[in-house]
Amino acid sequence: MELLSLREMIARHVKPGQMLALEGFTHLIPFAAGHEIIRQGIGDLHLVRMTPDLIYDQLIGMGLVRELTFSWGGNPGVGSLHRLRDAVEQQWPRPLAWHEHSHAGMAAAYTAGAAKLPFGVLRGYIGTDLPKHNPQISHVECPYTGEKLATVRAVNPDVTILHAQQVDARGNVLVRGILGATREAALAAKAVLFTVEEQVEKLDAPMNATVIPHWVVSAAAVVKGGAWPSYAQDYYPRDNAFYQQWDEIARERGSFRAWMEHHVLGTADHRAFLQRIGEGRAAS
Amino acid sequence: MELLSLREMIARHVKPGQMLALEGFTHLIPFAAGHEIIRQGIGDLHLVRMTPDLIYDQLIGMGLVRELTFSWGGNPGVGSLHRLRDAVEQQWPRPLAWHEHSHAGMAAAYTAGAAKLPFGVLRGYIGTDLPKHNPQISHVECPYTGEKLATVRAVNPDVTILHAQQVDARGNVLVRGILGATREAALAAKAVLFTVEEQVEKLDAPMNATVIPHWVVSAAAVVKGGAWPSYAQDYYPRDNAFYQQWDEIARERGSFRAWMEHHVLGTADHRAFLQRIGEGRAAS
Amino acid sequence: MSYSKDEMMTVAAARLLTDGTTCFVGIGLPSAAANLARLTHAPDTVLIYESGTIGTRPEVLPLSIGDGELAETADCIVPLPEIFSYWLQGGRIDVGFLGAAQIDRFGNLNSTVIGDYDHPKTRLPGAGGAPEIATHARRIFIVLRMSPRSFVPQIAFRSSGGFFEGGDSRERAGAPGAGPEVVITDYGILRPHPVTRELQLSGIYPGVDPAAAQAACGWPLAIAAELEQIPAPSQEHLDALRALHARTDRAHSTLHPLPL
Amino acid sequence: MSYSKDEMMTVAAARLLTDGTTCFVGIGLPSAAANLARLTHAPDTVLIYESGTIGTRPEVLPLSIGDGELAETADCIVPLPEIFSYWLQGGRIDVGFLGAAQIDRFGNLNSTVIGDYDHPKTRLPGAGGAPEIATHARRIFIVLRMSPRSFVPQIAFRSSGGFFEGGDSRERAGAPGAGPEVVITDYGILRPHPVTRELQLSGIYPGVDPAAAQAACGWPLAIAAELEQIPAPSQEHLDALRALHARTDRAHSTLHPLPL
Repeated sequence: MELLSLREMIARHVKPGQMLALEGFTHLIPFAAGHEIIRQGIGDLHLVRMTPDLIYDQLIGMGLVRELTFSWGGNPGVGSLHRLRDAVEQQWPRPLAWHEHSHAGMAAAYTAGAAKLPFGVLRGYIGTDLPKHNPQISHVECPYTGEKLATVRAVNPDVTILHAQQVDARGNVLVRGILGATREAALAAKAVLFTVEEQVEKLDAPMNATVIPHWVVSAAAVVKGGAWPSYAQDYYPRDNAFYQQWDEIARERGSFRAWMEHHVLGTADHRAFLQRIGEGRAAS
Repeated sequence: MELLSLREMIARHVKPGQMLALEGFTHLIPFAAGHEIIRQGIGDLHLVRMTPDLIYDQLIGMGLVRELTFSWGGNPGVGSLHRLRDAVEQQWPRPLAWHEHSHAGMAAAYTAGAAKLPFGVLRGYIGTDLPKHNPQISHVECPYTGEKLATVRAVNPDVTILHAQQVDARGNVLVRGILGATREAALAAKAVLFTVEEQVEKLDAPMNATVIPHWVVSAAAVVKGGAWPSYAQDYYPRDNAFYQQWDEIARERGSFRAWMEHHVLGTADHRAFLQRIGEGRAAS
Repeated sequence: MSYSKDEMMTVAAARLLTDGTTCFVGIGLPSAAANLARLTHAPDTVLIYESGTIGTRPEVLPLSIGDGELAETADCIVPLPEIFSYWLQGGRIDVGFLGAAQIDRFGNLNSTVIGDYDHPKTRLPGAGGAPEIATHARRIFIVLRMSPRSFVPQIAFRSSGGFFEGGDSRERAGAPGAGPEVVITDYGILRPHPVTRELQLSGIYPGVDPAAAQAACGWPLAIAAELEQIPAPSQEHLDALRALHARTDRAHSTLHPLPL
Repeated sequence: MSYSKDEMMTVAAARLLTDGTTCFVGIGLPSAAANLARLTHAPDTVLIYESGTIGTRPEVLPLSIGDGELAETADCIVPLPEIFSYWLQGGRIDVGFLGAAQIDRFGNLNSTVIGDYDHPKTRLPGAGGAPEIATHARRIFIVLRMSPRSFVPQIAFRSSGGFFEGGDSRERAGAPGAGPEVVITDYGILRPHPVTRELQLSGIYPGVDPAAAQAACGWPLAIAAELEQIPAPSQEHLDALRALHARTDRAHSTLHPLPL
């Protein structure tokens, strides 16, 4: 593990054309890292996430995404991801290839990836149209019972990027609260990057806490508030109001571009981004 | 979940001929529950455990076991399980059928059982003789890569019995420390029984602690010291000295029977058992 | 006592949950109904959200399926892959509560696309947890407002299976759960015919004309031999639901300080 | 300075571990060697025990693979199935440290039976974690005292694979790891011939006659072209090992109060 600035971590480890997973199920979504990818304009990406959420809406809308593997592509509790829809429906700003799973299928694909098995097994996709459209879904016969079960091809990202609460002096990372498929996405990847709320001498980790040991972490960067508008348990809550505002911001291409230019491309780092959000809120 | 005395819990839920798993990897082995099965003479059992340990040596030596599914049958750090050996080598006190796995295979069998899949997949048993002797091991071909992988048939015990630290007023159970395959064994089973160190109003459980929710627990019994001579993290340490003594006790049929009659059959419950152990120690 | 169509629908859904039920909940109306049941007549309802929170007791409705409130009030939190393997596929869910964009007469759901899959007119969020919830939960409750655009003769895409092509086609496909038991709409309740498995209007809300329900359905909606008159929401349920929504609106419109 | 054969063997094994190595450790000599390395020249050795403890730093050697000491000093604890799937099969282990009852000339191990499997003369504990450690760890170190009964021409049962039938038969079988790199004995060190993969005596301890090693081996043991003269244990290693064993003996013979 090496501790870097976010800019350097992204520049050194994320390359055009890679398969990237920025995971975190509603919780601990690595927004700051996604924004830094946008600032550096790293494109032609194959993005993987169970729930693309706002951060992938932004990456897609900025034209950095070639392919998307996912299982639910909405704005949670609000509605559509308008930039994702525009890419799928109108190929704007570029065509998007997509590979669609159910949550159970995606979870099995990450789990197989973490275990370095070429496929995962589930009793899934029964009576659905998804297997017709996704060749990563197939079937296998149980050698004991003869039952036909669904399989999914393993997902092994080039780089998985996660956000977490703490990193300690040796580089161990603590993740607390809702985990989603973060551990599986981390262990399935060739390289694992973390943004964290803070560096501490010793993790605030009781026995059986979820800790990613330092020797599986490629690099980490301290980015306070790095999951905002998603949240970090015990640090700050989910900004549900922003998720609702995003519906309006992203609905039109023009308002989306203007917002991105002002808030992301127009700021040097995540602190400046948050300050700009704050300015907007103070003005309204 | 209903809270019962250990005697009543075993009498009500454990029946002759069942497939039972008393799990706990070195840690939290439910010795008191095993002794109660011996006191009640519930036999013809198919026992499942990764590491049979002393408690299965005792059940086997008492003639209560018809079949054994396992992956490592020794006295950890000490040597052989003499009663297990006697059953396999000399069919004493009765013949024993056994189904042998590697740890990775047993873990996959429990995991498949918990997921209610008929089989688990692993890149395992390569170049070993185990598949020749265990028909529960087979192979399957990856539908994407063509790789041949090992499979194990799922294990789904009739009853899984575990020991844990705490149960709360609603029946939720806290497990802290080394988990082994306890959660998988619990979720694979048709019924789950717990012995616990104590009942508390509210579990001493930080966020992300390992808690088994009350509605998957069939019954629980408070048995202080119920894992001894195994251990309960934060309550009492493993009695390594007893594990070493067991080698001598179990080596001969006569000394084994005498010890069991005096300590287990000759005591009414686990407290009396521990007192008798204490008397023996005071006398020596 | 007046109440809205959504209130009637939410209370009708909540009333179907008996105490002690283990319930796999999606966001929106299902979450409102399940929490209403827990806060009123069924306090020991076990709520499971796909984010991995088991036994949650939120004070306000979550906006997302992974709000911190769910983690803080849960009996335990498990990794998401485990929710789907050990808990859902593991056969531990009594009731799966689903919504969708479209439903057909056999309770199959579409939440994926309107139009052609590869070149959709409208791309919807997708299936998420629904396909395997629909397969494995012992019983399926569906909550959906009725209109000819949502209750359609033919869904564009089958995101999750109900009774497939009807009759015993679901059982023959090997789905372990019993399939859709009830569809709660804003007109009344639909249940499958015991043999054909086609959804029929089996209960109607106070003051609603069954013909209006039929007009709101995109296929010729049959009416069950015995049409239940569903009672209006009780004051207790209405009060609890309104208080829940008020707390929720307050919480979601609170501007939290930025983590600067 | 005098030292026992076991001390020489343990120190020789420990010295092979370089700092920062991720090491999957079994109980007994492997555990002693890996902990000795960690307490001396390789403080950042990452020890993983199959009980699910990752990054443990025990003060005393565990008697069992799941002693509380391992949990208390670990960076994290994961469920046992995960150790074998995500960590071992996941390709995250540099060195797997194995013992056994018997070894053959290709580094295949038997820890299962002496005699016929179904009617064994001696039933041994069995394979445990070894089969998949032997498959997946990048490098395999084997520690075993040498005698004609343990180094045998033909093992009764192959519990875990080394180089199978020799040559490239291991690679052809699809085992990802490189196989046995070294066998540390109480006479010296054996390494596989680069082509035939037959184990050869490649290093010898001070004052040991290679002919004595050959006599202790159940097959005609070849001697490598260059036979390394392995240095005696350093005082630092000996002191650390003796202190570790003394602490361990004290800890394991302590009678703890019964949990009454």
